[in-house]
Amino acid sequence: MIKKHFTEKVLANELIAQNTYLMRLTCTEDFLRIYRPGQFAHIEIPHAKDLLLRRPISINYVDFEKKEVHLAYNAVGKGTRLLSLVRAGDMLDVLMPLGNGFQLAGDMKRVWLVGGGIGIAPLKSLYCKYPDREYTAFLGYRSRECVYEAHDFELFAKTHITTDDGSYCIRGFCTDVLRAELEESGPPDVILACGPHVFFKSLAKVVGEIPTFVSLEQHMGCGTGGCATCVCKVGGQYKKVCLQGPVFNIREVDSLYD
Amino acid sequence: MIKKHFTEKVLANELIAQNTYLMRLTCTEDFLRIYRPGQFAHIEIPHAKDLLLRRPISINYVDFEKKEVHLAYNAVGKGTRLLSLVRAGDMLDVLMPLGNGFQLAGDMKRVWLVGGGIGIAPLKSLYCKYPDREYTAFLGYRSRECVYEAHDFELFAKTHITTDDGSYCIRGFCTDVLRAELEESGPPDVILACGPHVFFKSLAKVVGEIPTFVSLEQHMGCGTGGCATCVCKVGGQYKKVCLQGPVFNIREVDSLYD
Amino acid sequence: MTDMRVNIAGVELKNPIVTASGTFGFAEEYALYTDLSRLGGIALKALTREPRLGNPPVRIAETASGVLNSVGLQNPGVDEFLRTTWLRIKEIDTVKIANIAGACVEDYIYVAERLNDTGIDLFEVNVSCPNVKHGGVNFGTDEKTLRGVVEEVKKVSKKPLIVKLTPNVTHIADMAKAAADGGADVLSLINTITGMAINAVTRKPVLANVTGGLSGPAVKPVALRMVWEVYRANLGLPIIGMGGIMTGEDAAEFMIAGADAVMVGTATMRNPSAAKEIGFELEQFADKIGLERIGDLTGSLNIE
Amino acid sequence: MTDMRVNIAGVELKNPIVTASGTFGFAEEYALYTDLSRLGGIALKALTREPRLGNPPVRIAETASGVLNSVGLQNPGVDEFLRTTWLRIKEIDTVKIANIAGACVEDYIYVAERLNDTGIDLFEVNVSCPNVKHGGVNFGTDEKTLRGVVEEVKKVSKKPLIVKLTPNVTHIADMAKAAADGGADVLSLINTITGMAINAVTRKPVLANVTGGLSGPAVKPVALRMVWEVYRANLGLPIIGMGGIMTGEDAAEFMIAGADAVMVGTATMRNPSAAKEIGFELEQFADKIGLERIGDLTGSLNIE
Ligand SMILES: Cc1cc2nc3c(=O)[nH]c(=O)nc-3n(C[C@H](O)[C@H](O)[C@H](O)COP(=O)(O)OP(=O)(O)OC[C@H]3O[C@@H](n4cnc5c(N)ncnc54)[C@H](O)[C@@H]3O)c2cc1C
Ligand SMILES: Cc1cc2nc3c(=O)[nH]c(=O)nc-3n(C[C@H](O)[C@H](O)[C@H](O)COP(=O)(O)OP(=O)(O)OC[C@H]3O[C@@H](n4cnc5c(N)ncnc54)[C@H](O)[C@@H]3O)c2cc1C
Ligand SMILES: Cc1cc2nc3c(=O)[nH]c(=O)nc-3n(C[C@H](O)[C@H](O)[C@H](O)COP(=O)(O)O)c2cc1C
Ligand SMILES: Cc1cc2nc3c(=O)[nH]c(=O)nc-3n(C[C@H](O)[C@H](O)[C@H](O)COP(=O)(O)O)c2cc1C
Ligand code: FES
Ligand code: FES
Repeated sequence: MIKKHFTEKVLANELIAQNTYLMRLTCTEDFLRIYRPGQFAHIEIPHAKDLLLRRPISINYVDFEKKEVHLAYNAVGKGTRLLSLVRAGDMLDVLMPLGNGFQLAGDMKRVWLVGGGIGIAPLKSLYCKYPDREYTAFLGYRSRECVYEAHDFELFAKTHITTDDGSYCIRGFCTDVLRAELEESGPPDVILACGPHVFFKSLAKVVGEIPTFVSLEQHMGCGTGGCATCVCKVGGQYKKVCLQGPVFNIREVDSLYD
Repeated sequence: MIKKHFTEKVLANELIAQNTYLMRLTCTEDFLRIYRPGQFAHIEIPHAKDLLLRRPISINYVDFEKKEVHLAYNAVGKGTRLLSLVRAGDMLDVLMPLGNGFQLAGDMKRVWLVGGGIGIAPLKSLYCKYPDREYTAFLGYRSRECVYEAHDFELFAKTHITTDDGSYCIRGFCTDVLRAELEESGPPDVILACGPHVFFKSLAKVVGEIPTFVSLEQHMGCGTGGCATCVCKVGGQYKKVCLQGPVFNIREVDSLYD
Repeated sequence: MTDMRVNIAGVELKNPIVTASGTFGFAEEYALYTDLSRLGGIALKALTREPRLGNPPVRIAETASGVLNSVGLQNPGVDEFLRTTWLRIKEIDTVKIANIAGACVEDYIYVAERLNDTGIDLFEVNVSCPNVKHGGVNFGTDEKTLRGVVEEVKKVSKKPLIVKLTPNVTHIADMAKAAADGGADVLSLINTITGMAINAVTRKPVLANVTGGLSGPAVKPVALRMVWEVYRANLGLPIIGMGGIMTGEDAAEFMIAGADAVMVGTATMRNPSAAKEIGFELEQFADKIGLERIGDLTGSLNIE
Repeated sequence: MTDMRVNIAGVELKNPIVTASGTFGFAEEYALYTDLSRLGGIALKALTREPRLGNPPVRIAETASGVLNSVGLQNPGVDEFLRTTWLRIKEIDTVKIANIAGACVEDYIYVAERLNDTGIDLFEVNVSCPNVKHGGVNFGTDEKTLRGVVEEVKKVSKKPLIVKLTPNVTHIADMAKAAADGGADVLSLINTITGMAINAVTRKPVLANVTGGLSGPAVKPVALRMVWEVYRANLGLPIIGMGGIMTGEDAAEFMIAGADAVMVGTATMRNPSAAKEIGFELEQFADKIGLERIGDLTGSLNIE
């Protein structure tokens, strides 16, 4: 039986940009064997008995040698704010890896990664599993203070950075840069994207026939397929984001085309 | 306006006997001015939002020079177990001092202190306010492992120690020793007592006409007289332990005489 | 700066935060902990015709994010109250609400009449009591009984009448309508939900009374839903919402659901100055979103 | 060693811990996380005659020590279930309970008949659904309607019938009696309490459906009280208790209040192996107090 329910030790939990934290956790061999980029961890908020639900956080990076899982997250509400107070040495109850994740067929060589805000986090993990592709990254941040991990992308991808207010690199939305790049260098084999809903909406208008996969968010209960609360409408059906997602073919996500 | 609602710093929180902790807290001048022995602190359990009620803990000792309040408590349930995890440097939200406390008239010279188990804790505080009396202490513990602060009493009182199982000093109940002492050396001016209900019941049988005051426990809400939940029947009326108590004349406590 | 005043049946409150009956004693207990004049209002502990001993202890139990109580309306009776406590508190500079309870209609009437010519601003009729004349059926769980008691009390009252609804019913909006039909000027809700706690080791109930009333954040979702249901019933009466309010944002949620004012109960047990602080938080919240009048929040739930 | 087996209407459970409907999918999702054969039983997700899309998201909200959900009975329909999922789960070595829902009596009957000749051990009739034929009144909040639907389903059922009561009623014991009169073999309670969550900043409900069902530790005191009220009504039917059970001690409390078995719902959302662990904890608790049979706990509340 593959185990997905672990108690892991926090190795570090640090502020890396405005309100953005990077947490490093130990992980098991079991985890490393089955992990796929785009999967997520479902984390119990420690010591907060009044908060019953776990919090889903995408896996940002996996260090296979050190056996570490990295998570990048924004402290936005009760749970993630408490998470940001966790210290190195504390233990966390985690379900991982969950969800389908991104899958790259062998012939998908030219890969474009498109991320907005905290949605940039899961895209970095592509490289740890598929180091042999030709990556271009389009990263959109709100402003200079919010920029995180941009340099990491530059190490393996041709990286375009935008900020909404122009306080760092290009002013504007990364989907605009993507559109320009499409015209200039032609379509990639695949686009993988993560970000807020409005970001997906503009992406949907641009990608045309290019195979494009998006990682969706939804308020979740169990994370394990049991409660049917985490649905998004995909192909006319309410699909479970935790089990059948979070990654879906953009063209099947109904809410992006109405 | 006298303030009774404080945020105080924990100076120490250490195991001093089996399941028994001693917590030292900072306190204010305001507190020192009005404090009376037998009063209690009403403590918010930190970080536990699911536990809405404060926990009442008697004040064990007040160090007027160092401006410290000491609390001795057993970790018995959810709240006190969490309290035992608090570390030096943490802050606590405390209402204190609450309740009427023990009052010693000037002519009460010979004072007997009778405590059972964790009920011993508040009795030690008599000495910090009334150092000029002639004290005899009757302290009953469950067993050797549970003995705490006995030596402190020995510094200011003639001290009789019993354990239920005889594993330390006299085997038996401290009320039996008290009865013997009564016969031997005659009645004191006043008896002040704290302990479980059965302990008060046997005490009630022994004290006769001696002025005797007991500190009662009751499940509490506000601690400030507002909710009327913390009552015990005293003189046919339900009196508020938090405001009209916790100290009552033993002869008025109805439940000890039925 | 948001105008924090609200008007409840002709009575102006400085702000919408009122302390809930039974959790704030007769107010004087709190003079030490909070500035009473900063409160929108104070609902006093329930008063009955005769003095009431109340239930035996244990009267309180802690549950997950909630509290059970079984005080049982302990109070000195309205006459003794008027002779003593009232004289000490009548000058407090805030709106004063008398919570009226009874075991039969005549009891309610007696208490209302005794309080008619005092400086009490509003009456709150507590209908969560069993009606001894009608087989112990709760006044507040049967439409006809509820309407009846409200009608009778309304006849004699010289003050606007708040009717406090119990949540232990199938259709809260029907009960609200019954109270409105009986002549209620204001509706307040929710009172506590009947619950119980058991000590598995002793196999005994924690409360001597076996069951008690649940309050606190645990009940907030139920309370919000009921306030919204009553608001949507469009009865034209102001609503005072309560149940688990611990923060200014909680208070705002009740107003958005339809409340004109709110009451703060259990929060006071944790923090004696909770009501005042919640008032400040609500004001801050309102300022931040640039509200002109706090009342603009009332019923502003956007359900598309 | 305590004998952990309990008998519910002739069906033997290995232990009293059953997963609650709607929180354990169709069980197969949990094979990865827990040893399904250690469970006393499994209540499957609600099944309806036709496939149901369910409510739009957001479908879940967190409240203080509670959870609101508005799944809306999403399921593939009983026929599709029998063709696919059932084939994969029918060999699971534990008692299997089908939760049956519908919008009219005929819907319930259809589902029951389709499941009659399968290896399903018990039917659980979910009456918390609005009855479309009778103006949307909830099947479970009106005594006559409840009795009616139970009678009709009982007529066609070849399996013992559990009727799952909704807590959104004034008198739970009256509803229990109506179900018993209709022919229920077992009563289970409580389903969720209707509640609501509001985002004060956006002024929108958190759930797309506006209201949802509250579950989790927040409701435990209400659930315990209702189980006890139904137990005291002396209807002679076994009771399955639930509502906020997170630990073995919680389970023991429900049994002490009168339950013969319990269900674990929300706890599974936090910990996928909660039901199994709660079973172990209950066993430990029973061993420690030297119980011969776990059933000896049932109704053992000592109220003097
Ligand atoms: C598959 C997936 C991957 C995610 N990956 C990341 C990531 O890598 N980094 C990151 O910062 N965030 C990520 N999120 C969003 C993150 O889960 C939410 O920000 C977080 O749950 C908010 O919790 P909170 O306690 O701070 O907020 P609260 O407001 O206290 O949350 C209350 C409830 O709402 C839920 N909720 C609130 N906002 C969201 C949301 N946007 N999505 C899902 N549930 C929500 C919470 O889980 C909780 O149940 C991801 C979400 C999903 C579904
Ligand atoms: C005036 C007063 C002074 C006290 N002084 C001391 C002291 O100096 N040292 C000490 O160890 N204990 C003292 N106690 C008892 C102490 O308050 C309880 O042991 C403690 O509240 C238990 O909390 P818990 O979270 O561990 O237990 P839980 O079982 O989690 O408590 C649940 C609820 O029950 C209440 N409760 C449980 N047991 C008691 C009890 N015996 N008395 C009152 N409330 C109870 C809790 O306050 C809480 O509201 C005193 C009690 C009172 C009333
Ligand atoms: C200890 C206590 C005593 C109460 N006494 C009364 C009362 O006398 N009259 C009344 O109408 N409501 C009474 N209530 C109910 C509260 O006024 C309020 O309706 C309920 O607690 C919900 O609000 P909360 O969650 O903010 O406490 C009491 C509640 C508590 C906790
Ligand atoms: C996400 C979710 C879905 C549910 N779906 C159903 C259902 O389909 N049928 C049903 O009878 N009860 C359903 N319930 C109610 C539970 O079975 C149970 O009665 C309730 O949650 C109380 O138990 P708990 O507090 O242990 O969760 C659901 C509850 C939750 C949380
Ligand atoms: S979160 Fe429970 S099914 Fe996805
Ligand atoms: S605890 Fe509230 S009156 Fe004593």
